[in-house]
Amino acid sequence: MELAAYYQQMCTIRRFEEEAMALVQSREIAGSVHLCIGQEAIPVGACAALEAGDAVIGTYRGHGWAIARGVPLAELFAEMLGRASALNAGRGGSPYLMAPRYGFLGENSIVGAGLPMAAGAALARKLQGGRAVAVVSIGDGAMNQGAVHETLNMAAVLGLPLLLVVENNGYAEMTPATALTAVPAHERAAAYGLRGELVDGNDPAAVAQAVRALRADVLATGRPALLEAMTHRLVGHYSGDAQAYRPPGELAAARQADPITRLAALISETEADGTVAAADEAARADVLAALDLARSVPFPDPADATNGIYAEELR
Amino acid sequence: MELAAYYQQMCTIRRFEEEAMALVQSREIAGSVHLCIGQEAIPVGACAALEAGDAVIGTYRGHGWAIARGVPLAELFAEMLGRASALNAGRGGSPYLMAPRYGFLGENSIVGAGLPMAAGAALARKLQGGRAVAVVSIGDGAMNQGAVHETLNMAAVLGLPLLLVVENNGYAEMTPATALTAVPAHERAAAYGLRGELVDGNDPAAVAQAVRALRADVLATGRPALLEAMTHRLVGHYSGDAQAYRPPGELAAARQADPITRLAALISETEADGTVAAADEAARADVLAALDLARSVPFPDPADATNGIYAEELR
Amino acid sequence: MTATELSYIRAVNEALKWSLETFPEAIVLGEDVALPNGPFGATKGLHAQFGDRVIDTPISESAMIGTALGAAVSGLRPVVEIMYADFLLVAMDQIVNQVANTRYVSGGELVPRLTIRTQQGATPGSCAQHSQSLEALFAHVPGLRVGLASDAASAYAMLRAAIASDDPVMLFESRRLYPVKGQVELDAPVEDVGGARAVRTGDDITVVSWGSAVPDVLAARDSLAADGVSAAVIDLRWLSPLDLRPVLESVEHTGRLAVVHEANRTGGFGAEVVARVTETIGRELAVPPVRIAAADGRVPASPVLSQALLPGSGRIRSELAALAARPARNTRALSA
Amino acid sequence: MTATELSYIRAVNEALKWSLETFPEAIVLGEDVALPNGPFGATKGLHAQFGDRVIDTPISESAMIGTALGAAVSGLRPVVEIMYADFLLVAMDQIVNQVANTRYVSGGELVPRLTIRTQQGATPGSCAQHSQSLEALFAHVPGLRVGLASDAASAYAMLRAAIASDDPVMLFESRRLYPVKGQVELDAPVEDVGGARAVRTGDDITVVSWGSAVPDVLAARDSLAADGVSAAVIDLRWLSPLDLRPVLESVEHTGRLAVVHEANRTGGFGAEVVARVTETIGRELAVPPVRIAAADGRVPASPVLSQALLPGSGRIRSELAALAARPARNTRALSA
Ligand SMILES: Cc1ncc(C[n+]2csc(CCOP(=O)(O)OP(=O)(O)O)c2C)c(N)n1
Ligand SMILES: Cc1ncc(C[n+]2csc(CCOP(=O)(O)OP(=O)(O)O)c2C)c(N)n1
Ligand SMILES: [Mg+2]
Ligand SMILES: [Mg+2]
Repeated sequence: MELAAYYQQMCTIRRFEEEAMALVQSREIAGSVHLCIGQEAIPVGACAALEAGDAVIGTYRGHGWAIARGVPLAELFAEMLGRASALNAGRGGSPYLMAPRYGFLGENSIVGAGLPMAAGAALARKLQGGRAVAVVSIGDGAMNQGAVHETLNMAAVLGLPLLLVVENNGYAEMTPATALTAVPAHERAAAYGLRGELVDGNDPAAVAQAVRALRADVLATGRPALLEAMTHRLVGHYSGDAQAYRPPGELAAARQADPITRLAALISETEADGTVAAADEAARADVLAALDLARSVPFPDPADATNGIYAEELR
Repeated sequence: MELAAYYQQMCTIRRFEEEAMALVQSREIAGSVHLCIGQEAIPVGACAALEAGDAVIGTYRGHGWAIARGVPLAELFAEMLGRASALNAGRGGSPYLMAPRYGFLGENSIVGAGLPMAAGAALARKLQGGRAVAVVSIGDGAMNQGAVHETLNMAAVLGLPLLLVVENNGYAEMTPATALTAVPAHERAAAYGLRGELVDGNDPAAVAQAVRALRADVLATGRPALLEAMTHRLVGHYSGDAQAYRPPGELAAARQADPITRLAALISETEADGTVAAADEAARADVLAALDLARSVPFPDPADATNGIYAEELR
Repeated sequence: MTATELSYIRAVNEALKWSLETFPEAIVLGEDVALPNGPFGATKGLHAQFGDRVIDTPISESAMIGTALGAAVSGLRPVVEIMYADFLLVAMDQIVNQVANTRYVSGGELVPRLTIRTQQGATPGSCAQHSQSLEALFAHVPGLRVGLASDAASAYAMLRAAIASDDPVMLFESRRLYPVKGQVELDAPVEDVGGARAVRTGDDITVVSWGSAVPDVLAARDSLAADGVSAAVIDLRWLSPLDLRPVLESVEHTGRLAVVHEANRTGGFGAEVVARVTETIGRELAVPPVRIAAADGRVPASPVLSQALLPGSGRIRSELAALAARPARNTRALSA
Repeated sequence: MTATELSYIRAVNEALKWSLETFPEAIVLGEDVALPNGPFGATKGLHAQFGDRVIDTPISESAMIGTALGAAVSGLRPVVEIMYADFLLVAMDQIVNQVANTRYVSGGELVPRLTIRTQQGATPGSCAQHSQSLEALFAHVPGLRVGLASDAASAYAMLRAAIASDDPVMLFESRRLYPVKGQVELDAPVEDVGGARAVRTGDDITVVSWGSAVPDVLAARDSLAADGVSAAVIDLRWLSPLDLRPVLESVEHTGRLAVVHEANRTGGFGAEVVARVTETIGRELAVPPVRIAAADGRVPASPVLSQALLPGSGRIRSELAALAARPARNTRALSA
């Protein structure tokens, strides 16, 4: 993928997230959302290295992964607006939406809980003899959930084609990662005999390269792998978080490393003037058009609230 | 502690366990028991290095730890016989007995689940300003439970005086450890920034030395530590396990390393003839006397079956 | 169709074998299920016959159930063995927050086609952490199917139904009943998930039960019959979906209801049965319904104590006799 | 005694502060509870005042609850915050297999003197993994105390009672009610754990409720009163220990019972209340009891859908009106 293409996607995610924030503030989205502003390069870089048959699982901070996986913006917006979206008809919402048709098995709003499911997706791909992997993203804080440990060990002994991407944004909610996690994620890989790598999560090309290499390695060796991507959360944990807990200067420094600004600068070095501005504009237009479309999706029928809990409604 | 004293305790545990096995076979003990035959040097060595104020937690394979902690044999037998024992009045039984008066918070029959509780005992000891630690024993297979991971990380970041002893007897029930655990326990310590050591679990003096050193280290540094003790289970996982799954020769080789035979040989090199035989005889006599005593303990009153579930019986 | 005599555990084994033969996408996973042939023998011979489709896992129940879910939504048909129901508790998030939500939230695009088998209940000497009867916790969770077989025939039929189903099904087998033999029709058609069974007809009282309590209820019933009390017995089999029809029909006839389960009383599924019957046909009850269940307590290891706690056929018999003997409310007496 | 106006969440905060002041052995632990002052502000100012006795933990709920247990039996008095009740499910083993057993098995030598606070329920947009009402799962577990406060006064009183108690207590607060203000007597005597409250008297029907559903019930009651229906309302507050006395007294008077809760219907604690009332004074019921609860489903994120699922004051009102209007059974009519 070319830098310009990364840029286009990252901009789209950024604009999407900004619009989502506005929709929460105007109460058009009910409740709160968790934005990936500052972390866009990770899903964009990672998904550039994946194939259609790969399974991807994210967290509640997963809009970027859905977009990078190709889920239409309008469907995402509609789902978040509580409409009868083509994704989950309003059942999932911002933190728990699923789009399997796009190779995105879904978000998960229980910290770390997507990993076991990803191992299962990997097991199926292995038994089906395919050349596909399962990729799951979790946060730095999630590394301390029991299910994560259980799954990494089990995936190692069963030899599953599983790639864990840990997005280390320095915080778990309002507490710094360093206060919660004894050892960084990529160093923990050794505890399972796995390859663990570290990458600059604000550089989409570097992420893509690392994911491509680990994906190949996972398929070649039959062993899972772990990639820790360093990044910053440039906004609150959720839409209502004022971030009073961040030490002075920290956010300003993080903004210096904003992956979008950085990539824009890089592109401007080589590309024609206006390339970046055109991409920005295209992203904005796409997002606004998608939002318009989403707003035209009707609300779900309340009579459907308990439909489809079981395969056959036997009662 | 002198070798002869280790020997005496180890013999006592062995005789106790053999008697327990006979009691299961004669159905005087209801259900099954999990014996530590072959692993006696670990509790004996470890407890020799502990103080009265330390908290000890074991597993369902915990008779040896209870005995090494000084719990009277007769009380243990009585509990296992379902009598109104002074320990738990028949409520705990072989796999889940508790003897806090002896610094033995108890066994636990959920794999790995004693570790969080041990961390709490360590936290209390730390906040109470004492110079005491909490020691918890689990098996090699238990290393793959989520709660174990969560607790090791939490104890590390909170700086708790906790020592985890992993008794690696090569098996989790009927499956070899190597098929289940990607990396040996002592190497996993690094994933939590902890000191992890390996010791010959069939050598009580070595275990005592390692535990003494780690205990001092834990108190000095305020960081937990992990000790993996290599040993063999010389009997089935539980009393009814015929061990058909063990490869030919494996058990015979393990018996060569029987810690009791080994220690007897060592003692015979230096001590007077008959020392070992006298210890054997004393152990046998103690165990039989304790069993006699236990048999005189009455059965619990069925009317007490639901007493003491709450502090005050409000209903 | 010919019936074969099999123990409960052998019936489970046959159902698993049938599943692996019938569904190429079926897999079995759990602790000690492959090479060691299963802690209770449920998976005996399966690894030898089906190889890598039968998988020994680490002692990691959360990973196990989540893996089954991920495999299921990717086209496999996993059957997970959880050694004791008590160990489900280390994997509750995966069962309740993950498995139960998947179909509904995905609008049926992800199909959590998986079966979780476990066994439960107290046996002499089993401790408080290996003795609980936990079905009520799961019957409260929409999205899960929950069943309990009380004999070899049901063990076989219900497990085949569960594995063939597209829903996540939890089956609570009874360790106590594993050795008990019964007639099993191995080549019967595959049932759907759901369906209670009226195992005895009767005119005086209606007794509803499931799982390990059913044999005790049947023993109590036979003993009562000698005293001239005629008890209808309904084996509920499935708590979800709940088939209340035979219960309502029988209660309309007898006017007296008892529900018997091994789980402790408060918050047990017996409360749901009593509530539903009362809401639906409360006016038909001649006397208040009764629940016969374990006392609210932790299960002690000593058999002397656990026997005092658990409902046994003796206690069931005397409580049923009392129910049958209780004078009907004035009003029913008047209307009779 | 003077009352202070406080929001529900501030009442919780005051009770925590009182505990840390009153019991030197009390500690508070949970995610983001110390330096960040708590995800919902329940622990605001506590770390500043009490330092290391207020502890930020990793996202490791099993470790957290087990640590609280170990600390409790070693002499501390821990109060754990679990951010959402849904997350209790990752720590169920520690709660059910460990905490609930400890006192009984140890014969009271180990005292699991700990409190687990959490909050639950659906709010607009909250997803299926952050919306469940799970009290019934824990009310089925002997050894645990379970309470749900429906207003600021109870939030304060019940949390103080819990922390002062020697039993393990689980409190399910209501996120939806956190901002709601009420009068709180900060220096009232510390209550014991247990005790329902008759919050409204009435002659026609008896409505039993708890937690987040109580304000909706009260709104429905006021609206019904305008139509001449007089409903007694009992806030159960504690499911364990269960104080059924005021319920039985009221039902003896009204002959009509409704139970209202936010948790889904099947297997909810409403079934237990209906079962107990029916077993005890079933003959006094003029009409069958009703349960008003969330439909059996997963909680959808879209408010349009979740409103259809959950009991709101509108649905509660119409179901209560129907209950009041239902003709009494012949027989009671006869005996009246
Ligand atoms: C089991 C569980 N515990 C707690 C939470 C509440 N929670 C939601 S996000 C979060 C922080 C997660 O931090 P991290 O894993 O670093 O991911 P990030 O939010 O930074 O992307 C917490 C504690 C949860 N969702 N699930
Ligand atoms: C959570 C849980 N899962 C499964 C079991 C069943 N089980 C009891 S002992 C055991 C094997 C444990 O192996 P290891 O930790 O090596 O200890 P060992 O028995 O060898 O001493 C298993 C799987 C359990 N008790 N708890
Ligand atoms: Mg983070
Ligand atoms: Mg072992």
